[in-house]
Amino acid sequence: MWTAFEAAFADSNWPFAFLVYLIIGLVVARPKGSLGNRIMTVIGWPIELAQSLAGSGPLPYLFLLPNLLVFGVFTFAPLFINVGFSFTEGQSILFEDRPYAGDNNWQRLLGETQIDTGAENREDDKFYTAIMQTGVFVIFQVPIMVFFALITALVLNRDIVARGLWRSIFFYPVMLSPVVVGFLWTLILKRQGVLSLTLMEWGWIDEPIQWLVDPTWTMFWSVFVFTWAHLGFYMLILLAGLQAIPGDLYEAAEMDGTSDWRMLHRITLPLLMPTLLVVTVLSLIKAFQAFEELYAMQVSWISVVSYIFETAGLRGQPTTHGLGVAATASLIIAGFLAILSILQIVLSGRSAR
Amino acid sequence: DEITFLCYQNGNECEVIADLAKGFEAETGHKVITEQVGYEVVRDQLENQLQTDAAPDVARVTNLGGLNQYYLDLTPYVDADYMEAQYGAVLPWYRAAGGEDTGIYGWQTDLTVTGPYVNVTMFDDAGVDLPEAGATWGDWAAALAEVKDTLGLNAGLAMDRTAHRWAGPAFSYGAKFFDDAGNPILVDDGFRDFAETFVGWHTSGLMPVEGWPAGSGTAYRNAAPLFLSGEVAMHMSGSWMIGNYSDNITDFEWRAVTAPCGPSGACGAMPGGAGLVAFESSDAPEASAAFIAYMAREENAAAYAAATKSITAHAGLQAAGVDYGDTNPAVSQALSTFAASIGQAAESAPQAFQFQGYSKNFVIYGVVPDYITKAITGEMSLDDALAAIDADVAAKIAE
Amino acid sequence: MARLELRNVKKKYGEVEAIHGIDLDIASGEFCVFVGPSGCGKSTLLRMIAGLEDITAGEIAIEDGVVNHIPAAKRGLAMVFQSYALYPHMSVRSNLSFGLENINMAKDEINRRVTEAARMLQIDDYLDRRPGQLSGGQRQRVAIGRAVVREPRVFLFDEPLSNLDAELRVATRGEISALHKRLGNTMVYVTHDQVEAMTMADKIAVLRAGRLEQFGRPLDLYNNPGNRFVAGFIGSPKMNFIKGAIVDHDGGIGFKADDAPVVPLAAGRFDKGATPGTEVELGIRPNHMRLADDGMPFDVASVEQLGGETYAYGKIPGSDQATLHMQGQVPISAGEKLRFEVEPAEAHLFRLSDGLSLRASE
Amino acid sequence: MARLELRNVKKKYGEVEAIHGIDLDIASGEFCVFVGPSGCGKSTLLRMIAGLEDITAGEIAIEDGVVNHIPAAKRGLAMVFQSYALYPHMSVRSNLSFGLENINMAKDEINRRVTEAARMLQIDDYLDRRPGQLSGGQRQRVAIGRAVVREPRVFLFDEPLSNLDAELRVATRGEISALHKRLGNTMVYVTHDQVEAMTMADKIAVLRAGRLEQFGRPLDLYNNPGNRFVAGFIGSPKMNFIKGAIVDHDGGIGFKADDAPVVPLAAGRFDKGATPGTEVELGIRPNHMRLADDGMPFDVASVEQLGGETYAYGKIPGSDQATLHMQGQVPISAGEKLRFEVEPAEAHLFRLSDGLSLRASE
Amino acid sequence: MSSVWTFLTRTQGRGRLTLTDWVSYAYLLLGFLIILVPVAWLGLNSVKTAFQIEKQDLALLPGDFDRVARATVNGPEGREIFVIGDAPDWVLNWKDLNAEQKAAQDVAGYLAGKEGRELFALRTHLDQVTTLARAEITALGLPDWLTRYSALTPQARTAFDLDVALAGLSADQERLIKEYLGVDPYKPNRIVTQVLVTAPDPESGRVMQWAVPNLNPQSAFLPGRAVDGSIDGVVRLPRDTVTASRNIKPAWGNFLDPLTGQAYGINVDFATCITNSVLVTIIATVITLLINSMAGFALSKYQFRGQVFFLAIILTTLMVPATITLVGVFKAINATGLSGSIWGVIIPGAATPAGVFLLRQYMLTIPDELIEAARMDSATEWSVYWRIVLPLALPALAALGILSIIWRWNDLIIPMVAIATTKEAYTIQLCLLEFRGEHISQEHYRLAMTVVSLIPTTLVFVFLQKYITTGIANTGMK
Ligand SMILES: Nc1ncnc2c1ncn2[C@@H]1O[C@H](COP(=O)(O)OP(=O)(O)OP(=O)(O)O)[C@@H](O)[C@H]1O
Ligand SMILES: Nc1ncnc2c1ncn2[C@@H]1O[C@H](COP(=O)(O)OP(=O)(O)OP(=O)(O)O)[C@@H](O)[C@H]1O
Ligand SMILES: [Mg+2]
Ligand SMILES: [Mg+2]
Repeated sequence: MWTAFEAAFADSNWPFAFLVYLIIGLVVARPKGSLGNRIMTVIGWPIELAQSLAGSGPLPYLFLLPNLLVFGVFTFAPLFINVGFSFTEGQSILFEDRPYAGDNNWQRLLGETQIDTGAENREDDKFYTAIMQTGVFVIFQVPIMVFFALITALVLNRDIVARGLWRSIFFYPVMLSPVVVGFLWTLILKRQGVLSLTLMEWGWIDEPIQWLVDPTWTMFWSVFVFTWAHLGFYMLILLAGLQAIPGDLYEAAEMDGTSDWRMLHRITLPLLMPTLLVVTVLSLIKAFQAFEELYAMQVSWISVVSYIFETAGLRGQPTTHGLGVAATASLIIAGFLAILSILQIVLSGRSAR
Repeated sequence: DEITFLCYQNGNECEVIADLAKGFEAETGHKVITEQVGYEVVRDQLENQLQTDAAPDVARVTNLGGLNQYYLDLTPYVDADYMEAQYGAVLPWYRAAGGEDTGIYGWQTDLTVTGPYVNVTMFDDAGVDLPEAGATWGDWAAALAEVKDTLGLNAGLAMDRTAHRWAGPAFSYGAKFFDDAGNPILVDDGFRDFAETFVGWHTSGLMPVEGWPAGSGTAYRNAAPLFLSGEVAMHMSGSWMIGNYSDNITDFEWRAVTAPCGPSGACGAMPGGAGLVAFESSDAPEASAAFIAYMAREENAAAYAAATKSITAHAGLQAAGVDYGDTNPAVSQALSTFAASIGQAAESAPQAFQFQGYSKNFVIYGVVPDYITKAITGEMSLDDALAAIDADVAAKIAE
Repeated sequence: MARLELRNVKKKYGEVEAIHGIDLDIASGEFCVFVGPSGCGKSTLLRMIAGLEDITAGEIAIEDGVVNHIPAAKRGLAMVFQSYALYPHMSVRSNLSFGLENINMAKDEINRRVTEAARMLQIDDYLDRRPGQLSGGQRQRVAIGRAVVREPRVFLFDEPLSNLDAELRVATRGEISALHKRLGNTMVYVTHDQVEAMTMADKIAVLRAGRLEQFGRPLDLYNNPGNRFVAGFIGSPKMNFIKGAIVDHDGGIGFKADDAPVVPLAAGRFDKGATPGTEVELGIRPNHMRLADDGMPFDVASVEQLGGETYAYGKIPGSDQATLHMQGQVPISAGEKLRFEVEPAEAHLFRLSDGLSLRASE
Repeated sequence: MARLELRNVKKKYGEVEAIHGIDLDIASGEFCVFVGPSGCGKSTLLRMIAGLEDITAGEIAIEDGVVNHIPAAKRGLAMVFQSYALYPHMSVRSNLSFGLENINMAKDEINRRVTEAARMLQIDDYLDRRPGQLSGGQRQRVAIGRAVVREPRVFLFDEPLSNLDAELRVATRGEISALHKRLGNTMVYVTHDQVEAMTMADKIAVLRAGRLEQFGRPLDLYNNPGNRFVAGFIGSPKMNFIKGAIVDHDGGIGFKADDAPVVPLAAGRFDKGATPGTEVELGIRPNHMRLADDGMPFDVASVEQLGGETYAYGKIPGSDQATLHMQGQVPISAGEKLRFEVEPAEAHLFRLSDGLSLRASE
Repeated sequence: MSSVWTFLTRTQGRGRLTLTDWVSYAYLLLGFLIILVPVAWLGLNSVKTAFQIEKQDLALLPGDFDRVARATVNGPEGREIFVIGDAPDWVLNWKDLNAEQKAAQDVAGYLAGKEGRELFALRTHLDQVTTLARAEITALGLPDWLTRYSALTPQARTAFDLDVALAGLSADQERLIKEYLGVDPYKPNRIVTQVLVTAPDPESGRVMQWAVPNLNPQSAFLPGRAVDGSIDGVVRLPRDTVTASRNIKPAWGNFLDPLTGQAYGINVDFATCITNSVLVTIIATVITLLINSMAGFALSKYQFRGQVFFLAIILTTLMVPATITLVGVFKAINATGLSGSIWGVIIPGAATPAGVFLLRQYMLTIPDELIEAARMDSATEWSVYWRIVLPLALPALAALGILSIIWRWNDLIIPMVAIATTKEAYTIQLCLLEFRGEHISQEHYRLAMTVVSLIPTTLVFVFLQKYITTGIANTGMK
């Protein structure tokens, strides 16, 4: 057990640094009271100290600091590191071993010809294919999922028996890990899986269909499985949106003699619009990052994230300039997503007005 | 000193080495810490590790030539004459390209060779005779097609999705892969010939769709499940599967057969195998070298081969034979078949041997499956695919 | 402009009976206010009339037609909700026209009605705004406008003023009264604010716990409350209730609490139930009590000087929480002992056992 | 028990000046109430005293020590918040002791103070309950208790009753007054309810838009408002203001609005600014107007019968929104034309130009 | 058409089950099936034997068909294939037995009753040939290169003369040793298990027992061999005339073996994976709650320069997640020395933008007056944070805690980036993936472990479902 512990943490010196921090806290803060008291006092010594030295001015920054540190190092720095990688070349991840490359990586990723050999560049095709296929995926997946999430939310917002139970059932797939989702559906969709065999049993098809191999089917099932796995989440948000619509509006509309159809499209949908917008943007972003489920399912197309994964050599074989090319690709995608989210802010700002 | 040893295994190799290492520890007082990982880690991650400082001291690797730049030259630490005498045939695999390198870099734990397994029960049930040794791929394809049709199978032949399995037959069709100067000449007539045949096998349904076409990029796909579950009559795999198959197949009779030959008469099979190497970055070079030398001794090599049921690279042992103990006769037979294949390939397709030591072979491995798959699925025409292979390899090698 | 009749209307939520059987007859053109403490069933009753709740038992008739099974939209009623329930995503104009469009009314007619209602309610200037851009009072008017354009037979209001601040409330109260005068429609108005009830209603229905306690003109309720509950509920400051018993007095009857002097009671004012010996509560409004040297004792606990009036709070025999109301700034202070007498003509008697008023019916 | 002094205190939020320079001197032990319309700066002022807002300019002194730069925790004040701000996750006992623990007071002393405060406020029985399990009034008492245990020099209250329903409000109002009597602390109390102000305060500070309008005893403010704003703000129903001018009348002065008869004004009541020809507003409270056959005309627009009193709203010369207040049920109705006269002793005059009262200082 | 819309629109219906309701319920039921059937199928499959799974057996319940032995014997007579109808279970399952179980069987006694081709087949199958032959070689003093001969290549074999070495042996002895050596005509014999089915003989119509390789559902015919040997060779049995019986036997070993480290051919230790995942989940959740609530507190309860900027940063991170900037994340984890240990999984995921946002939104609803009251009560800002705000934000903390548990437990990308090279640090999701790329299928273990990995989240779900759903509905993010 203990060795497993040790192995899991390897010989990282982070815990040690943390220990030092706590010991200083123990000395500085001299905790007393209940255990909880003591722990929190020991943890918070820098803030207490800062307040007694400098008043409450710097405190908000101190409260933000740990979170921002982690954000900074693991979310923002990577963005800039990517920039760094995209302008240097070589296989090493150490910057000192990576010579400046100008726009070479951009060439490698997007150029018509190979800058190293002058031959035709294939990388741009791959990247382009990944983007196109992801695009196709997104174009089908997002509207379909939003549509079904909406329908499900509308149904679940009705006065039905055991509403809570239904709600949890539809939400359940969200709890499953992408790996499990992938395995689950592979089990069903593989060539000799239940689906093919059952359909054959029923005589609907003559021979098993390669659900995950056949290019059209694989896209269909990618969309299906991804929708399956995430629908519950968006359904829930929409449900919250629906419930935020005041009930007396419906009563007023009822008094106004509104037909059910008009109720949906003149009252419910317009009022749900802001939520729908949020849901659409969130699911767009999610769909653009689709990777884990698809990876676990071994679908036969490459999404942008798996393109980055593969090109970078994080999975699969490292190649000489892979890191730089992948970093360049991810910058392009990140830029695109940023535009998307700005668009959302603008749009939702407008609808709020 | 403490040596960290990164190991992957197909069967029980790591355990056997760890067992043998106890003798080494007792003898020298060094300590060997075995870190067992999946093959993918060794294949994909080790190089990353070597670039950072997270690398092990010793590892069992398969990309023998590719990692040459990181190897520790053992010459100063080991009995070079002994190594040359017993392992001379494989030592060049570890060396840098160009033929000037004379270093000794590792101990070949085992030789592997690609080759097919057949489901004899199926042949029996279909009433089709197994083609004799020396039969061509054409003969096999015909026989398999007959089995497939008679028994109503989905496919006859499955091949792991990797260029390594693919290369053997390609050599037998006369593909060269690279010229004497070490430059790739990937797509030549032989290569094209086999690629056409191979794509044809898919179009005719001889090979299953869940094999090559189901993968993308360089992804490896193991075809063993297809064979195990009785969906195909032949599995183009390699000698490392013997142990697994002998343990796991209970409901049909299987047999390893010698590599089929090509139209040119060459009977290509990709030799290969794994080796223990030490890395320059090691803090304990001496201990690491000593460990490798210890393992390379005849008695340890023999024990290793017997325990792992693998083909030894030790020349002396090859000649005298290894006592595989109470191994059942079917396993012994398979071992002998594959051992024979190695010899046969060395004779009729020597390129295969050199290719194994070719430092850029991983580049080629990375490119072939991707484009051939595209040709199979119809995403690209075969001509385009072959052109793309050439271009890509050229590009990658240029880097 | 329709008569509204409730016949033994009941409502059950599951096992809970919220309305216990109410009979009510609201004449055409009347402004009827439902009051009662929170949870007494005012909203429920209104919503049943509107058709938003099923009727468990009994009948609701509008202009003699039973509407129990007619859906809300077809009853020809309009409702103004507490929160107005304006459609936030539609302009004021669309809010007004939405209901008319639903019944496929001709464009021209819709425009005519909307324009007219808007002019009447002085919201013409905001027709293109969204409800979010209007003040509380303006929203209130839009909500009313939405009801007006439908030219309903009956208007229903559910606490329409409770979201407004005090000042606006007073103003809007006046507007609704004025609207009623102008349109002459039957209106049913729910509130729990009794000032609203007193000032707006033609008739007030006092509800308690799902039962109708009294139904009548506001001043009738004030002057002749049918029972102790109504007496306590209507009128501010609240009526004082003094426990005691009826005694013979001066040939007539009187009221005596503990050791206080007997309070003579106006003869003929009470019915035959008011016989000596009956345990009763004397109800007297604070402003019907006068300081007098030989009256009942009043122990002042605290005094509130509001400038224009003075309140004294304290104990009297038979009641621990008595209030005395005086005009102007009366210089009394806590701890003083006052004496007061009751205006006999304004005294009420309630039987202690069931709270019913002993007042003779006129 | 400390004197509290504000010297030209100002507060700016960014560019906006919320408090324009206020001087105030609250004597030790005084109960001072801040009133004023919403947004006038009552809370801001209180929070500046408490130390929860920075002071932009001027000085705040407690017991002669300037506290401008002393943090809230160290000023020795205690504050009772509008919503009580009880810590909902702590027992009543912990709520009381939290502040004492923070200053590392000894356990025994904490216990002593908590027990004492709890006894005084009659919350001993609830010490182990959570605030959520208490009624509104009990919570109120805990909030006060939390202030009491700290034995502060000054108590600050920010609209502590506004969350209570009307009935409880009246009761708690009494309790706070009683507490003040018992402890004798200096208290500063913010409210916008003028009944509260009138009934509780020793002194009232009337604020408007960040300025102090008047500071004095409640009845002084009622009887002698310094300006039109105070006059209109204090007193309910609101004072009527009639536009007109001062005229010579009967050797003294009188007030004339439009074509109405002259209203004679009490001699000596007004200062020398009250010269004939001055444009003024006459201020008269609705309850200081009597129906009289030869008085000013009153066009009744609407009538509210509350049972115990009757309000008539309508027009008089010089005012479109006049209110007439009558005791009892007066049978008048909308459209009637009444006449009324003013009690001269109760009339106020405000200069039209600046709203200042023309009343002679006593 | 209108009824379809009716069903989509009505929100709060009253009473009466309308057509709309029926359609709603039908929709829900369909959703229920689509969601739960795959999960149930996973569960059912996880207790099937490796064999059953390899055979793509679609039966709902775990267990195998009744089996029968089919023998192939090579000899001078050529190749003979026949069925041994009466082989006991232990013989059929010989390969699956462990050494102890094998030793417990009276092999010699069993073989004593056999003779001829059955004996040859069975003694090979029961691993007797090797033992007996080696004993014989020693007993007869034959050359010891015989023990190595079988694995030699044909070229190497030419160095040895077999005929000379075996001269003078009896026919039986020679057969035994040649079987051991695998030389012609005594190629190795085999016994394999086949499915025992009952079907009418297509020719005679006589119902009898057959041995077929598998019940391939896709082919119209199954190649059968008569169990009683009455018919030579293969008979094509029409698929739909064949009936087979099966025994039900859940393979709990699928679960037990990997967890106790006894699973064969797995190179990850599931017990470790689970420990790691539990550690990661707990530690990361604690850290997440602490630092996210601190940030939420600062952003909701203070006014300070740059507040909007920081909030914007957090919202941006929501939009451009680490998934995209993998390369940089990889580098960052490496540079901070976190890679290769579970810290590399714990720390980078600790600052969740959604968490900060959720807590901030919740803390905004905590009245400022409480905090001011605490300040008046001389509390320091840190104690305001943890004594007032933290306890009051408990519902939000609980929601985030649960979400964090789920995120961490299910996370795949960060572990892939951070610890792919260190197997000791693998989290459960990585371990599940690790099953791929092995040379043989260990599908049964993977299925079972997948089910195990589901258990915590499912439990969390079942018991805390309400908090999760409200938590998510309130933040609107994942
Ligand atoms: N949907 C419901 N289910 C169960 N009981 C209900 C429901 N709606 C109302 N009630 C109960 O019916 C009674 C009457 O409620 P109603 O809303 O009519 O009261 P109200 O007089 O309008 O009160 P308020 O002045 O607070 O609005 C209450 O006791 C309430 O609890
Ligand atoms: N943080 C702030 N930033 C800018 N302006 C503020 C702020 N707080 C208050 N104000 C402004 O200062 C003025 C005084 O506000 P304050 O809260 O003191 O009013 P108040 O008298 O307490 O009103 P109420 O009776 O509504 O509580 C108002 O105009 C308000 O808009
Ligand atoms: Mg109500
Ligand atoms: Mg305020």
